[in-house]
Amino acid sequence: MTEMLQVLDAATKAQKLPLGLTADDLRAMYRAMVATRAFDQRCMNLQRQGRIGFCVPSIGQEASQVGASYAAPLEDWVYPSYRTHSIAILRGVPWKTLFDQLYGNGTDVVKGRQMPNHFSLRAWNLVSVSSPIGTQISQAAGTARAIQVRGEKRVVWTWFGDGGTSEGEFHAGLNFAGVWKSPCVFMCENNHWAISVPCERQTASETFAQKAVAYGMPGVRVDGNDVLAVYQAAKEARERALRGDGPTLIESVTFRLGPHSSSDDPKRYQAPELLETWKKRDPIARFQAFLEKKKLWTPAWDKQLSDEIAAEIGKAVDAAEQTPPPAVETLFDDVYATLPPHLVEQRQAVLDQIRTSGAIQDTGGKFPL
Amino acid sequence: MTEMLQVLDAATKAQKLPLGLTADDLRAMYRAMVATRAFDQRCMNLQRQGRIGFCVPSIGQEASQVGASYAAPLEDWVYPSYRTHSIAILRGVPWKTLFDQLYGNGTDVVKGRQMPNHFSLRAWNLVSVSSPIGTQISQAAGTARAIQVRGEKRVVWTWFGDGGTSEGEFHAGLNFAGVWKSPCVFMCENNHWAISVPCERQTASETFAQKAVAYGMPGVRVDGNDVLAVYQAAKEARERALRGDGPTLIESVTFRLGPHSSSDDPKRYQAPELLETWKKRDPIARFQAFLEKKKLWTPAWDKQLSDEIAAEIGKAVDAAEQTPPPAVETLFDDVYATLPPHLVEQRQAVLDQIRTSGAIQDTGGKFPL
Amino acid sequence: MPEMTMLQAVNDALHVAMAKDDRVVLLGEDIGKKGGVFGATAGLWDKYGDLRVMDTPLSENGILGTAVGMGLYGLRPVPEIQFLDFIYPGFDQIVSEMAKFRYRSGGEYPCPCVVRSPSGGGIKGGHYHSQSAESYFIHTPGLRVVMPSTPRDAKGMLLASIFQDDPVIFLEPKALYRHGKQEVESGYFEVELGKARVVRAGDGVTVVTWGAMVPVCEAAAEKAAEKGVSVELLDLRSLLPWDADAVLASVRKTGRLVLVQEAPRTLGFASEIAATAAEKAIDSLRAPVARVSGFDTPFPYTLEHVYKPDAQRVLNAIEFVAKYD
Amino acid sequence: MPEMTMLQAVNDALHVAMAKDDRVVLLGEDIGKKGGVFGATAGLWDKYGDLRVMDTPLSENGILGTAVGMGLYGLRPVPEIQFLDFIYPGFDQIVSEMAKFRYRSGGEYPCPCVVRSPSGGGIKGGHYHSQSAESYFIHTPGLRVVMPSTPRDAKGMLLASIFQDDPVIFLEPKALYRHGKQEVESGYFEVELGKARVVRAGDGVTVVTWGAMVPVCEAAAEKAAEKGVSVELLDLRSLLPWDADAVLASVRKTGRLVLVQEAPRTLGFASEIAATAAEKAIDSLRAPVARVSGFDTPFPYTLEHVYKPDAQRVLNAIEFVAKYD
Ligand SMILES: Cc1ncc(C[n+]2csc(CCOP(=O)(O)OP(=O)(O)O)c2C)c(N)n1
Ligand SMILES: Cc1ncc(C[n+]2csc(CCOP(=O)(O)OP(=O)(O)O)c2C)c(N)n1
Ligand SMILES: [Mg+2]
Ligand SMILES: [Mg+2]
Repeated sequence: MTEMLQVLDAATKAQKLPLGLTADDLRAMYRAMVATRAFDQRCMNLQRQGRIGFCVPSIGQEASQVGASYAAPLEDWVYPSYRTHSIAILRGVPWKTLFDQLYGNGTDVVKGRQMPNHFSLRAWNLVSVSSPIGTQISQAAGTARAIQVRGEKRVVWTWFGDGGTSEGEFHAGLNFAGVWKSPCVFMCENNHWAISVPCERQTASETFAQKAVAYGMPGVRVDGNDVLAVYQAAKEARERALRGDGPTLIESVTFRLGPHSSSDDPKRYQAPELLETWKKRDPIARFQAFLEKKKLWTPAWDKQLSDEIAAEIGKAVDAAEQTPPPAVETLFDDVYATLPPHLVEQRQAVLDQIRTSGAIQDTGGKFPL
Repeated sequence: MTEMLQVLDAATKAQKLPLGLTADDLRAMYRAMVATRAFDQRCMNLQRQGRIGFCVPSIGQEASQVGASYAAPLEDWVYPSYRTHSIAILRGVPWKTLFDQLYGNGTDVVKGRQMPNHFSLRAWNLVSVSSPIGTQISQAAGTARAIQVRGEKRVVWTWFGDGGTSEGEFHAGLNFAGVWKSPCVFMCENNHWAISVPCERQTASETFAQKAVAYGMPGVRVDGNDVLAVYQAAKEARERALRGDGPTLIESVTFRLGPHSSSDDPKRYQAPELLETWKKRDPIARFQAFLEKKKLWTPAWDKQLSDEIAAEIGKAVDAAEQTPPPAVETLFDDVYATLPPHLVEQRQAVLDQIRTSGAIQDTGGKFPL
Repeated sequence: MPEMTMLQAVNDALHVAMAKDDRVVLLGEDIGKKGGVFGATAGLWDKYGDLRVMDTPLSENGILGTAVGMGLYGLRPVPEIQFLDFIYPGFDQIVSEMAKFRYRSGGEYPCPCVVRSPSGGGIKGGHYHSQSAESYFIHTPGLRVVMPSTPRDAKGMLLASIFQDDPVIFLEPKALYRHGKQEVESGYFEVELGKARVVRAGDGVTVVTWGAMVPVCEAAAEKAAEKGVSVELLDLRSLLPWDADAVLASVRKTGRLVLVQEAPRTLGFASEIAATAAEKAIDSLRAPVARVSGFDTPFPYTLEHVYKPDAQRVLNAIEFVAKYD
Repeated sequence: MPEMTMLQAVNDALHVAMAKDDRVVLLGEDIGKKGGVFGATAGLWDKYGDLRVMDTPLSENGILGTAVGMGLYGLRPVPEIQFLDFIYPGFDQIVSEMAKFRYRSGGEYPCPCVVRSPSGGGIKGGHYHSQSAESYFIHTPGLRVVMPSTPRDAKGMLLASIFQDDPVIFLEPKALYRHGKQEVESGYFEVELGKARVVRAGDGVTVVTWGAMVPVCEAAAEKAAEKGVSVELLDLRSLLPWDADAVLASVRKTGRLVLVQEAPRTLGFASEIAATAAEKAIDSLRAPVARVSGFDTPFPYTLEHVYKPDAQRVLNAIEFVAKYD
């Protein structure tokens, strides 16, 4: 049960490009991975400089996310987690849109209402991210059911971590999707940690994939640092779903190479050797070696790519930073479809206070985790 | 995965009494099963006559419950469900105590605060029954953990149905007990129905036992109408727990031969043939045939047993029925360890109203399910 | 116009809604073949089958979570929670998700969903089949909370709830399911959300209530009239947003306010109404604001009739404030 | 006496409790090796190990359900919910089980358990790391709800909570975790539950608040004093049961009442206090009862400072009621 699907090593030795992927496909995957890494590093810097309040890096998990998401065309709905912005990057969301959210400014899609990394990107079929762990899992099952009700052909993907498997949401979501045979792919990224709790204390189950047995669906364990393996597993799961054969649970075995978030320090609970071991399996380096072997990668191209991305990100950060915060009165919008009388009154009271007593001071606060 | 443990048939053919059980053991098990059936039938009659408000029969599940509970000595804690009163009967709870609860009268242990079948029997280590499905499962895991904390040697049993496996409580309880390797036996009675929902629409998992795989614990599927098989599975699970090898999930495959409760009519959703098939597997008849073969059963003894039980039950019903309801002021006790000021005030208001405006009328109401 | 019980009116509303719009889907425990434990969904599974009337596994978390996912995708899910007391395993999906999706997504993801559930006492169901839990939802911005007390309101407000875009907790006072019949329009109609209903006009004492306490208060008002006290009785019907204007207008007229709820006293919805009166109509109040309520204890079994306010208890409060000087 | 922040006081209380009584056990997410995301459990896992300081799987349902099972068996579990906003997946275990076990078992099964959780805003945590959810628990008979606002109260009330027999929701205003230091007795001591604290005596306007709003109100009271308005400021500390006598006594003295809460307005605990005043002190009230509160919207991120009441907003209310005639 503990073996896992791997593709990269064999594909490196093979003659042809793997899995029907073209050179452009492979380069696009690489680009998204590199861009995600650059984004995460930039966000950590911005946070350290006190320019954004918080961030959640995905360093080490780029293959896991990009590999699977490359198998998900734009028409597929995705319920992301707070750590899966690579999917937005892969789907082509403009950098400015992402940084607006991190700054919570006046052009932020979610109007400065959520912490950094809690994107909502309807135009890209990416559902609004929640903080409570696991809530998206049963929702994804519901959307997959709605697709069946409508008789449509698309698939729903939902992302969560090893920790997320312990919530009731996981249990409910997989059970309902199993009974309904809904077109849903459950993407469990086992990055070995739920903040400080190691995955072997999360469950006594030997693998997370085997939890699928409880719901009568296939469970696939895949090397999450092998972008091609994840792509293959995801592609097969999608085909199964479209055939009407129901949902799949994929455990993507990877490792969180960074802290849980900008506020966490893994040194307090993580053995340094473990980190070193996994650094050697860096998914970007592994994919790069493969591409180089296939003559799809050169240092020059890599440099060009990095420069390009850095420039784009730099421009977006500047623009986002200069955008003023949302107007005070937006605080009251979107609670309901239309503003009810009691919110009209509360909004008026704030505006009156500002008129009579001046602007309300922002005294800050620091996020601990 | 779909085979199940059976003992009765082989034991019937064997020379010796099975599983180290003595003739007295076997007769005691039979007695508890017969007594439970008699209790259930009497309760249904009382309900039909409008003498009690509600009841939840366990007809058809006597072997499943008595077999397992015979392996649980009195020092073991049990978290029962509303359908497992056979355990109380087996543990020797006086009939009067049970009927007091059904009547919710002034000598009822729970002071008329819960619906019929929601017993609390601390002296017998039977924990107060809840209505919300599954809540006892994580609690049982907690008690099992407390036993480890204290370094004691006893086991916790928790009972729930096929429907109960779908709640988050099941997921949390088994997961925590698995990680902690706590001495807990999870007894899932698959009686084929969660009210009107058949077990195959409860989950896509082929069996309920296999859900244990998700929690790294053994899952045992047993013929729940074979009292000896259930006893054996339970005994082994208990020994495993005491050895420190952790929890077990037991799926006891049985069938609800009666309605979900006194308010339910299975004809609206159940195929009559299915009921007929299972009636032929009546656990009492099967056990009786075995006992007869072993010369431990005669029609005369059976008659004597039934008469004895009927007489005891009859006396208890009469006594419970004549006991007046709890005093009005008991309404306010036991919300807290001591009565806080606001409840003193509310209690006084009721007593004042009764003094000035007369007794408060009970206008009744009828339970729909 | 046909005469209906509230249960029939709810069932009729569901039939009308499903026929009108195939985005409407139902899900819940035992709502299919059995038609629900009270029969509210009778006949719908036969007509619409498994895809639109879904008997679910036993998980409120799953029912509400999948309903959210359906609503986000554009369906109009109407999940049933078998008894309101069993909603808590799915509470997170209501409080953290359903209620906040529109807001947290900057308006990108509205989450229409009407959670139907039988609420309150009246069936000798003890503790877990009797509670009035509306306060939990009323304190949750983003939700609408509705509780009709007549068959006509039940139908018209259920239809209005299904065909608007905010999530609604639709509480059906089970004590009134078969309490009596009323003429109800056939076919589609709406009763506007957010507006109270004047059950009885008067100028001596304002009594505000909702749900199963409405007939109890009617009886008390009748008795009060016999004793010469004129009661203005308001049935709130919508608890969030609620019709503060109607209540305040009446209080400004009578100067005397009695609030009646079945829920436990502390932070029952009566507290909010009293607070609003103390804030906005203090100068009109000529007597203490009286609350008649369930007690701050769990809901009992044998003593249910003591726990729930009855007409006598309401009458005592009316007389107290009427006489207060 | 050592000086401590509230965070240190909480940590100290846990050290004292665990040393005093080996029935005390802790469980929660990241409370072991990491010592909790705020550090409230620092040093305890090193001292007591896995059996008494349990890092659990990521399930509030499991944390609270197993804590109930431990409490029933005679331990004194102190589960931590990492942020109060994440308590809802385990809400059923609190509302249906913990709160009702003693009652529904006729007193046979008390369920001691102290659920600790950081509550309220102040860390720019957005929506899901900032909410003030005390109302949900205050409306739940059988629970005690406690929210200290000083280091000393935090320690003394946490110890008092652990060593009494009712379940307690112990809310720690995270904005005050490192707000300042106070001298706190070493070793074991208790601060009595159910009693308000007079933060500042006065006779012009009564201000009642709790948790992180206490220092905000202190600042407002200070400014009011400068403007000639004498404020009596009460810190409730215990929200269920709460000290109605203290509040009513003050209101009877001042005739003017301002209630300040961080939670959304509708059915925040201020509503209960206002209702109680309108019921029991109506004749003393010489001005509208003013509520200053969070808004009936979800908790925002960028505009957190607009959402939460600040000293200016409180001051405006104080001045309004002080001048009212
Ligand atoms: C319901 C809930 N409980 C607790 C938290 C606090 N928390 C945030 S992230 C996290 C760990 C998540 O671990 P995992 O699911 O493995 O995802 P990862 O962070 O590793 O991607 C915890 C406990 C939360 N956000 N939601
Ligand atoms: C949380 C919750 N949801 C719904 C119900 C209503 N209900 C009572 S019994 C039942 C079916 C239970 O089925 P199962 O777990 O198989 O146990 P059985 O009744 O067959 O013994 C349901 C849905 C409940 N009691 N609790
Ligand atoms: Mg993880
Ligand atoms: Mg069953």
